[in-house]
Amino acid sequence: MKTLIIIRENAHSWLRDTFPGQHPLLVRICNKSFLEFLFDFSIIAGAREVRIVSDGDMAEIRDFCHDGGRWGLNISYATIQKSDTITQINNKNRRFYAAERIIVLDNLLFIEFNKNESYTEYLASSHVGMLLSNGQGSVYLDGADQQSILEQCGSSPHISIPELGSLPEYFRLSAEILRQGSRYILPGYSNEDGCYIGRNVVIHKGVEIKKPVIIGNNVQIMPGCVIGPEAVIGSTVIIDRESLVTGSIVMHNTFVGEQLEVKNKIASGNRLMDPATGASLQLVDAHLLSEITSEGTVYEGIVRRLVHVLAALLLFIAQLLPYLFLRPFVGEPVAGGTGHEHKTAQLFNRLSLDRFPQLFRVFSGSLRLIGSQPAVFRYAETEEWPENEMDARIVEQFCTLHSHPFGDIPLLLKALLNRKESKIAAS
Amino acid sequence: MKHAISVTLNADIVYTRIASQVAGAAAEVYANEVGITGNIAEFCHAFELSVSESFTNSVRHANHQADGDVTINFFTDANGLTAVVSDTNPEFNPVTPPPDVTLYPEGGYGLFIIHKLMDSISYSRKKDRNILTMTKSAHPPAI
Amino acid sequence: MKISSKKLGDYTILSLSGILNASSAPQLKSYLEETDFSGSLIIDLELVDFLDSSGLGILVGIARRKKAANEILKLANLNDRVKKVFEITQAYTLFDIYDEVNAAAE
Amino acid sequence: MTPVRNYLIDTSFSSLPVAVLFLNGRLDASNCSEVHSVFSELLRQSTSIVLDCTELEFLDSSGLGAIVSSLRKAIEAGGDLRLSGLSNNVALLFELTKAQRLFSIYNDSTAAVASFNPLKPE
Repeated sequence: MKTLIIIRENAHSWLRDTFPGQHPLLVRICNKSFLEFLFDFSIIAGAREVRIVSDGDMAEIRDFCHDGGRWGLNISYATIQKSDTITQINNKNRRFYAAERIIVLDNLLFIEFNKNESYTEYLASSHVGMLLSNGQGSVYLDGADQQSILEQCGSSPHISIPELGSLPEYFRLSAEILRQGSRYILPGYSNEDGCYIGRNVVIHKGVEIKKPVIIGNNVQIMPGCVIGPEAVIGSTVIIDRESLVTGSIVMHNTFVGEQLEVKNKIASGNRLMDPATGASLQLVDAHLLSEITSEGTVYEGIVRRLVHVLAALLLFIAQLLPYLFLRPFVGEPVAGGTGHEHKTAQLFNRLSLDRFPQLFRVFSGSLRLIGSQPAVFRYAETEEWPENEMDARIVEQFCTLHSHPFGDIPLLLKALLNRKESKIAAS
Repeated sequence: MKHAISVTLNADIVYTRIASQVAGAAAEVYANEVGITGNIAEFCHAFELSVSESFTNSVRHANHQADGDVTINFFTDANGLTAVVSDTNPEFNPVTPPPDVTLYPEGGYGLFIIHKLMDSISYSRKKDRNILTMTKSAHPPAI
Repeated sequence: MKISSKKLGDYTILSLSGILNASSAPQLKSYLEETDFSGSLIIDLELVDFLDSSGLGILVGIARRKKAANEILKLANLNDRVKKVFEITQAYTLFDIYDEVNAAAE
Repeated sequence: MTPVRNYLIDTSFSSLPVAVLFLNGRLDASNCSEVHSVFSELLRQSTSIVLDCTELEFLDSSGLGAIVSSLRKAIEAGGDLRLSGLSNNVALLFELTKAQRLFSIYNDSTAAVASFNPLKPE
């Protein structure tokens, strides 16, 4: 038994519009790409050999699947023409067919199946020809018509093609897959029914998780949040404090702000979509909803160091004289000095001269000028509102994930400004 | 592969095979030594084909130069394996528009193939030599 | 590079083997000009283990002539390395590519 | 392009004057201060105000802040600020920030104005 997956390039345009920049079959539903669900079905049907044919560019698919080793499959690829009929596709892939029974998944995004049922006999003994179709995608059997020794087996296992041609249908199917989680192989560790948690997931205290819920990898759920029921949280996601995500999908690389309510919505990067009304909003307010850009590359590390050394140099020159002038008047930086020195010490700190000695460590490369702890200036100091260490860590988490080398300069100026207005206790 | 490898060939189309074989071998040694992610055969093929295209490109533009030569240097660094192809031809523009296959073009694929197979390409001109630097990283960023 | 051709039903099978690159491309080009390849043609690339842009250019030239003459052209037996060149240049859209020669000749 | 087009005092529906303020185009950080000034001046003439948002195409959190602070001013003045004609996109922001709980929202301005009429049963 083998599986042939036919990808038609111009199909599923609604998916390309909703999630631009991604091949439709690599879009995730319930944190798993459509293609991987098709692989699961193939494995359950006993077909380890898979060939993917397309009339379009498959570079993205090839980079994602390689030879299929990751799923214990043997994947090969071939190209077809837009006008090819099933027989032509059969002819073009004759070596792959090689007198085997072939399950052909033509222009399909998803098959509803149940991993606890057995499909091998059913598919092996059914006759060649159309098995299922919903007008857009279809499942049919091809290749050798096995004069099976098995008679037509008893009851046929559950298998169907859901309607999937719009965002509301995607949204409904996602909720359904999550509800029937036990039928599928959902990613993540599942110690109890209806709850699937990925790797490196931090769920802070006071968070309420209401099943069914699926959470991806590298996720932070801040204190006081309520997640679920029926919440799909993608990978590399931060849900900030006291926010509610219910009946919704938060796609990967998304930051959801504080005290917000994501109800029956899809949040993807800085876009919020309402499947019911089709409304879609591109949020400009990063503190509400924004995209988490991936970790900087080696290149960024080098540039960041360069930017920091240069900024430290400028700061060094600017602070040298005031530091030399004021330093003698300021005793050991003891908090709560009295009278005259107090005023000088306060001025000393407000000009951030207390940080002056640390500039040398920036030059030596052992300390960043600005960044999350440890650094001469902490990202947390660029905001006025953090009262405690937890708040500070959230700001730093947000800044680290969103920072790029040149972004550090405005942040540095903000930190200096905040300290000048001494909005922050001279810590 | 600790040291750089350097090959100098006459700008003669017959040597295209040598250029590509050396590149393929260098890639194979590097791939096995460093343990790249992804398929080694694909990595070597990418290198073999890219260097071959670059060499052919240099020979084609050498046209009437009697003693034209093409030098290929290989070295490795944090970014991966790099091939530097240099020749004595006049300046050329390494950025070519992608071939429009609907017109059934018979040429214009060479540099485009290099852009597709290599992770980074840069062109420079030094002491009236064209320098084309191509790098393929050992661990391309996963999707 | 070795080139040979034979008839299979109403198809001509052109078999290539060895390296099809800038160096060997002219040899194939002149062979094609000297021989009459009208009618349905299948090019068997099973034994071609290296194809570069020049080789591809010649095959695309054949495809253009076949399309102009409204004749059938099919390619068969492409290994992964040869397939890769067709894919990254999108040239696959110009060809009917088959796993095997006899399936192409059906 | 000022976000506030014009406003009119509509007294036909009820004994006390209801002001209808039209928002149009974009209301964001760059022009939300205009809403503050227009609104406080309007408040002197009527404390029952309807904000007609049918022409409002884009709203960001500063714009939303301006609307919420206008509500606070209206309530402090013993009146109310009601919204009408929110597009689906703009409604998304209200739902996300739970701001929709602060306002009574009507489909069109006539319904919103009518809602101020004490004679009409709620």
